[in-house]
Amino acid sequence: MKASPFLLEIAGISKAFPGVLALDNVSLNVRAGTVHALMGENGAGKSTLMKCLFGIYSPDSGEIRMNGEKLQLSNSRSALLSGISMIHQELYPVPFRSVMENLWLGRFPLRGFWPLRFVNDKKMYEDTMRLFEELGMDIQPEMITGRMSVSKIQSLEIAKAVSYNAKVIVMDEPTSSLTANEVEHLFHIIDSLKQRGVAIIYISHKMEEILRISDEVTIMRDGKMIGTWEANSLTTGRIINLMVGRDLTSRYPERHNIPGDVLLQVEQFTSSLPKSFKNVSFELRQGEILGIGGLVGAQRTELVEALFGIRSLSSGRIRINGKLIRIRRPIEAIRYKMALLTEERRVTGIFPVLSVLENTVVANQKSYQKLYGLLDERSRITDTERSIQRLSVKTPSPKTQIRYLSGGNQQKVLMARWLLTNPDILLLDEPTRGIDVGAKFEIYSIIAELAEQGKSIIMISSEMPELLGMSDRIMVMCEGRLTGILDGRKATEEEIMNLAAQYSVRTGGSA
Amino acid sequence: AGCGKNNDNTGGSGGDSNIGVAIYKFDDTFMTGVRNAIKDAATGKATVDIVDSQNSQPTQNDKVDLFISKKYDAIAINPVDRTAAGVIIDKAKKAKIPVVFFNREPLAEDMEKWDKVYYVGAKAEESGTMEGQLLVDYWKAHPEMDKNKDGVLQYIMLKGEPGHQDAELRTQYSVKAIEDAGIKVEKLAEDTAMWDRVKAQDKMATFLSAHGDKIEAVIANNDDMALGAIEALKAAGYFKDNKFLPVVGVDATAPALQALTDGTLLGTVLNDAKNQGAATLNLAAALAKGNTPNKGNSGYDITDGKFVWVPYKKITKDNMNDAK
Amino acid sequence: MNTSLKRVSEFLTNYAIYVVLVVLIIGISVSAPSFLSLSTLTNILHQNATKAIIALGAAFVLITGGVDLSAGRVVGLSAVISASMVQVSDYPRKFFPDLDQLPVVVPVLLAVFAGILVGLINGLIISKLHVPPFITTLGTMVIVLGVNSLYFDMPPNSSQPIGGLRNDFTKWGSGTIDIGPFSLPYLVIIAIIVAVICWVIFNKTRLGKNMYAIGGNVQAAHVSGINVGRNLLWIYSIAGALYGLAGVLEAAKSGGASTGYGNMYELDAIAACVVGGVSTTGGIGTVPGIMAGVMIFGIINYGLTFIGVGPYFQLIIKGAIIVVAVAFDIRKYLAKK
Amino acid sequence: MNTSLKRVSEFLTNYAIYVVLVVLIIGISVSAPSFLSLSTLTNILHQNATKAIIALGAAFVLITGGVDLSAGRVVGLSAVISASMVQVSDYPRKFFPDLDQLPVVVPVLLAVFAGILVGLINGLIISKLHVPPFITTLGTMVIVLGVNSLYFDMPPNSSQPIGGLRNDFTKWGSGTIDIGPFSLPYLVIIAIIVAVICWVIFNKTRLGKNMYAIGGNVQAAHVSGINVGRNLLWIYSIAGALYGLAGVLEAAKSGGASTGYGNMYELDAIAACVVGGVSTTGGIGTVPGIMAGVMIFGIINYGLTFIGVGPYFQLIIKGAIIVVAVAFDIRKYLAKK
Ligand SMILES: Nc1ncnc2c1ncn2[C@@H]1O[C@H](COP(=O)(O)OP(=O)(O)OP(=O)(O)O)[C@@H](O)[C@H]1O
Ligand SMILES: Nc1ncnc2c1ncn2[C@@H]1O[C@H](COP(=O)(O)OP(=O)(O)OP(=O)(O)O)[C@@H](O)[C@H]1O
Ligand SMILES: OC[C@H]1O[C@@H](O)[C@H](O)[C@@H](O)[C@H]1O
Ligand SMILES: [Mg+2]
Ligand SMILES: [Mg+2]
Repeated sequence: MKASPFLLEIAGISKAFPGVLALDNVSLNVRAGTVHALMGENGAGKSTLMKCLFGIYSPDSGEIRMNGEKLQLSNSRSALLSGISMIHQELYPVPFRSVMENLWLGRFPLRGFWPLRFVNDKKMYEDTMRLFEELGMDIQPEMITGRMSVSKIQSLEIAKAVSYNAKVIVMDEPTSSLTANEVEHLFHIIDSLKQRGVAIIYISHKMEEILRISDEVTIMRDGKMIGTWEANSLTTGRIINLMVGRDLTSRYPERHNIPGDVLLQVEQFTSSLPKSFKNVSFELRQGEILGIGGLVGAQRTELVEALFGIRSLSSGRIRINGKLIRIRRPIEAIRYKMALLTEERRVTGIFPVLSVLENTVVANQKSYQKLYGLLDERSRITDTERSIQRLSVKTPSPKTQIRYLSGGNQQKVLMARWLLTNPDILLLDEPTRGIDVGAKFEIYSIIAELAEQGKSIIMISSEMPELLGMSDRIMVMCEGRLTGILDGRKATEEEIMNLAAQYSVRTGGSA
Repeated sequence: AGCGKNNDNTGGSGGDSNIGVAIYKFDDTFMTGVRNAIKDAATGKATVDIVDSQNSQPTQNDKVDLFISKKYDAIAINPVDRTAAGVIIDKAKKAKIPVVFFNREPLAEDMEKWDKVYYVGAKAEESGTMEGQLLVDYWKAHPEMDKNKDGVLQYIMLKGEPGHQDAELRTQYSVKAIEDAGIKVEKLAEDTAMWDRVKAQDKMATFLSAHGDKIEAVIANNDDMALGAIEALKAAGYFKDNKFLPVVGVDATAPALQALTDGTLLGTVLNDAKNQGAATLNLAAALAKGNTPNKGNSGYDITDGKFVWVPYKKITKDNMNDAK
Repeated sequence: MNTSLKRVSEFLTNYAIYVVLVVLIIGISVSAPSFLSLSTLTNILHQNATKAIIALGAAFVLITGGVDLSAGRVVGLSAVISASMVQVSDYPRKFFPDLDQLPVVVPVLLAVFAGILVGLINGLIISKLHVPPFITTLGTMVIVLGVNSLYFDMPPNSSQPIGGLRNDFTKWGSGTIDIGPFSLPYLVIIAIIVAVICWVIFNKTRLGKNMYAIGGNVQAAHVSGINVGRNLLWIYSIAGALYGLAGVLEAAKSGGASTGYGNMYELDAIAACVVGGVSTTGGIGTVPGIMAGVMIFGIINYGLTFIGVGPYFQLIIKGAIIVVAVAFDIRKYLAKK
Repeated sequence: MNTSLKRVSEFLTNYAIYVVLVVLIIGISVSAPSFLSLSTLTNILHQNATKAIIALGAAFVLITGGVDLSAGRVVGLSAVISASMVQVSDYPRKFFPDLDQLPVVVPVLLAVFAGILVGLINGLIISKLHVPPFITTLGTMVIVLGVNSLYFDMPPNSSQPIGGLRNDFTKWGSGTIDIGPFSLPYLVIIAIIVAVICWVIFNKTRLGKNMYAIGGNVQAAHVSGINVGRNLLWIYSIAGALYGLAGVLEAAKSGGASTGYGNMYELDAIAACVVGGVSTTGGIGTVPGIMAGVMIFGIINYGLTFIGVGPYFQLIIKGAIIVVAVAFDIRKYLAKK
């Protein structure tokens, strides 16, 4: 056994799924105490590689070595025991159980002797408190996990991955649901992990993050490894070029939309839930892109979901073109030519076992009804194929179940679904979550194009540059209240942050 | 709650005594007849509370507990498992409530447990025996029934629910009766059709396809299955152009009687619901009043101090009116 | 060479359920060569026509992620209703002694309508009161039995099995169209028509697509503008109609009816669906798969009886085949890991 | 004022199932005041002790997101096994004519062991062959009936109901401990002990928490390093053990056994669980809830018979109560959004 400078060596891994070669002889070497970024377009094979490392998939060939020793990773348990932990791209909490049970799942502290060996709830609670304190997180250990916001759940997953005291921590898009503060907080955690000699494999589509925290960057394309570079030898442009295989001159498209008359008026929206949004009024113009910024808990999601008829209001009015309307269910919203790309892809977005085709056309079914009300299969297929092309969705075929697509590609399918309905008002809740830079640009272009055609867009985003880069106006919320509306072309990150934190005394942490 | 207006299970009135009756299963065709007979007989004598044991002995025991807690004057039980009568007798004895069992005979040693235990009914074996005899009679009168002339009666047996005592006893004793008459038998096939007409029809179609003309008789544990078999036979061309196959059943249900008229069913066995019901009620009513049942107060002969035998009857086209 | 071997193994896993079917047929035929005959085919088809219709009804519900326990009892209800109105006029113990000869279509429609009504109630309870399908249909299953028993117990019938059905009714259950040596039962033709209609609904209509979507992710369906409640109403009603139709046909086939008809058919139907690849968690299932599931059970039942396996061993073998068939079939999904 | 009203309504929705229970008792008592008595209490408890044990077994499986259709047939199997070995020595038709008086514990353990064995097989098929629980347990349900029937049919018994059980056996089913005017059946004590043990397993042990995790999100369980297969083996085996125990107690209670014992109990058990708040999709359920579910069915069954409702109307009322109870109960989840 020769000494190796690397803590972890992934050597020559290949993995095929029906219709795709997801990994083609991929190798990756990671040093202790460093952050190794793994980059690539949606569907490049990043998550698949990490799932092989974590024992979720068994690779067709290749091997994995830790400290020079070959690992037998037949399941996640063996990976965890070998000193590998992972934050999964698709979050995996047990919804109906408490935070602490989720945290210590698979390794509950026990007391007593067999057969009278019980879970030590007290110790579990204390350990949880200690861990959260250490990581500066504000989560109640006994809270039911499924009732928390996505960002809290993501924080929980981070805490969980850290708590294994692993030698290697895989982070597959850990910041996809975090707001700026929380991201900063995660970076602190990563720093201290590095100091402890932990190796971190970091996957993200957020360029800024990569250059800030990583020591080395490995880039993948189409299941193949392109190469590994020192992070400080790279620039955003270079990374994008390596990932996409061509230059991307600008991150945001030129916008030529001219906001016109007021199309939608929201007056005094107040949720029926006590801690949710209150007295929110705003208007949306034809051909306008209205960004919504704010910290987590700002109730932006709830606001647009209420607008779309998913959540109930205690008071408030909606006008379209000045006419008072009521929306109690999504179907009514859709009738007013609205569309909502929801925040939680897995919960309210995809139909996991249905094909990409069905997932794409589901909201547009009516328009395919032909003779005797029967659906026109031809145009369903052409529409799907066109969407796949337009958004460059990577899928073996339109018949593939969507759950087998990479996260980013699922998101593209959802975007395609709503574009097919040809909406006048498009509500987008974190539309580019998990989407690669190249595709982001395409989505921004589509948004800009729609606005130019006179469609109106509301876009919730936790990515400040995206808000600033795309919005005509930016509406900022804090703890359920509207704190200000800024001009998108003039606003600065500071201004947004100030409005977003207007009512919150807390700073930092994942509050 | 309390939709108790529609007490279609209580009957009788005017009587000052209360009798609890537990039927093994309400949707049993024959027991429905007994149930109605009990209700009719109760008029003016007693108030009866008839409950369904849902074909489950534990459920029946629960119902008996209920009767006891309601302090009924007598109970009449149609056991699900005849061997489980012992436990019921123990309960009744402890509560000093006389019991009349009916339709399914408890074991002899259980009957000995207490002097206030009676039985009304038929010997279950008898229904099987008579079924067999119907075929024996036909065999003797119609030599052409032995189609292959081998002197052996090739038959198909359609059984009720496996483990069900009627099914087991009828299966066993029908064949035994044929053999006892000196006729050799050969079982071509035996399968359960769960008392069910549709299932029997399907099974019979299968047997016909497997054994075809070899079949010389069909013995069914009940009429529903016999009628199902007849449907399958009809589809295979039987019962017209002089193509006949003897099929026998048990119960003498209305459609079975019709089939006798039509000449498709050879015979069935009548379990005398009217008299079983009336005798049961009369015995229970006498006991409820604290009397010892006898011919005078019950209208039926009491054998060995605790049995009233209501015999089965063979029914063919000729004596059909006995069953109406 | 190697790849063609792989192809074969891939084929075997992908079509496992059909492979099982073929193996089953071969196995039975070896032990009883006369099994391979036209009459076997006709019999199996005839015996499973109603089962197929019920399984299709059950599949509608299963694909939405629900379950319908009321199926069997609805079959019983519609069997009794239809039979009670199509007795020959001189039958000694008529259900409705004074009822004149109705045109067959009237009782049939009434019976099917009863099925639709139960389905509608199921759908209403599930979509408006949000009671889970299991409990809703458990409730209606019991209620339907109660109602049917009350009806059946009405004098003069007083719970006697209903017999003496008219020929113009029973012919739908036992009649055949003779094509050369082969006689195709009406029942089978009806079942095929129903299956084709279901195939069209599943694959070519909005209702069908919505059904898959609801079963695939009900929240996403709601957000995508599907009126989940209304679709469920339709789906449970269609299922009810199919059970109702099956009940009528069972009565016609057997020439009689009683409340016990259809008892436990829901379990058979669900089992056939699941063996045929319908997922009990919803969103997955095809008409050909369901038909294969029905046929597997049909062949097992017929074949084991045919070769004269005793009823107890039949149970054991049947149980084992079901498990083995699905264990093989499931491998096509596992292979993806 | 307003808030206290809101509190009340909140309380009513949160504890709807218990409220239904109380309303039911009040309703029945009004129409038959003698219902409110010690003997009613004892009877209901006695009648539902075995059902509670079976429901707890079913709950283990349901909470993992599975379903166990074999429950009822396992009850029948263990009832027959135990009864066949505890007959009085002078019984005329002994199952084992030459068997000496075994200590009661031997047949009991054998019968429970048979239950465990079936559970183990279920667990193995589900976790190793990945056959869905519905199909697996449908298969074993049928197989167990077959095996039991073969056993039951062995000469000299030849499918006769088994009777003549020894007193030291039956006393466990019908004996009581008398505390003043109140006699507490052994059965109830056993059921309470079982419920307490289950409560401890559900809430205090690793197995219990894993069970919730597997049902709540099986992927989460996998990636957290839980050996899902091994846990399922344990869970199905425990469930089997409980059905086995219940079967023994049913035999002891009724003083006999036959293969029909336990038929369809799985449906009752699942229904009681679901009415008691166990989710059929897994991850949710509590022991007190399950007990409440069992009691609701127990009270309905007993109460309706007590006030003399005819069996057909009983079915209708029972079905309606189940649906209504759950419709109320479900509101606490709906309120969340
Ligand atoms: N279980 C599976 N079955 C079939 N195909 C799969 C499966 N898992 C992944 N794939 C395919 O493998 C390819 C790589 O997917 P992967 O999830 O690794 O991409 P990714 O690089 O993580 O993308 P993203 O940035 O969008 O998360 C995709 O084409 C995907 O469709
Ligand atoms: N009481 C609750 N019960 C269940 N879920 C809740 C509750 N409160 C909040 N959530 C969940 O939390 C999520 C985020 O909530 P919130 O509206 O507070 O944040 P947001 O500002 O919209 O977040 P983001 O920036 O991620 O879009 C919602 O999607 C919702 O599902
Ligand atoms: O258990 C049901 C069976 O009970 C028998 O006694 C009867 O003869 C059969 O027809 C059938 O009803
Ligand atoms: Mg990924
Ligand atoms: Mg002969």
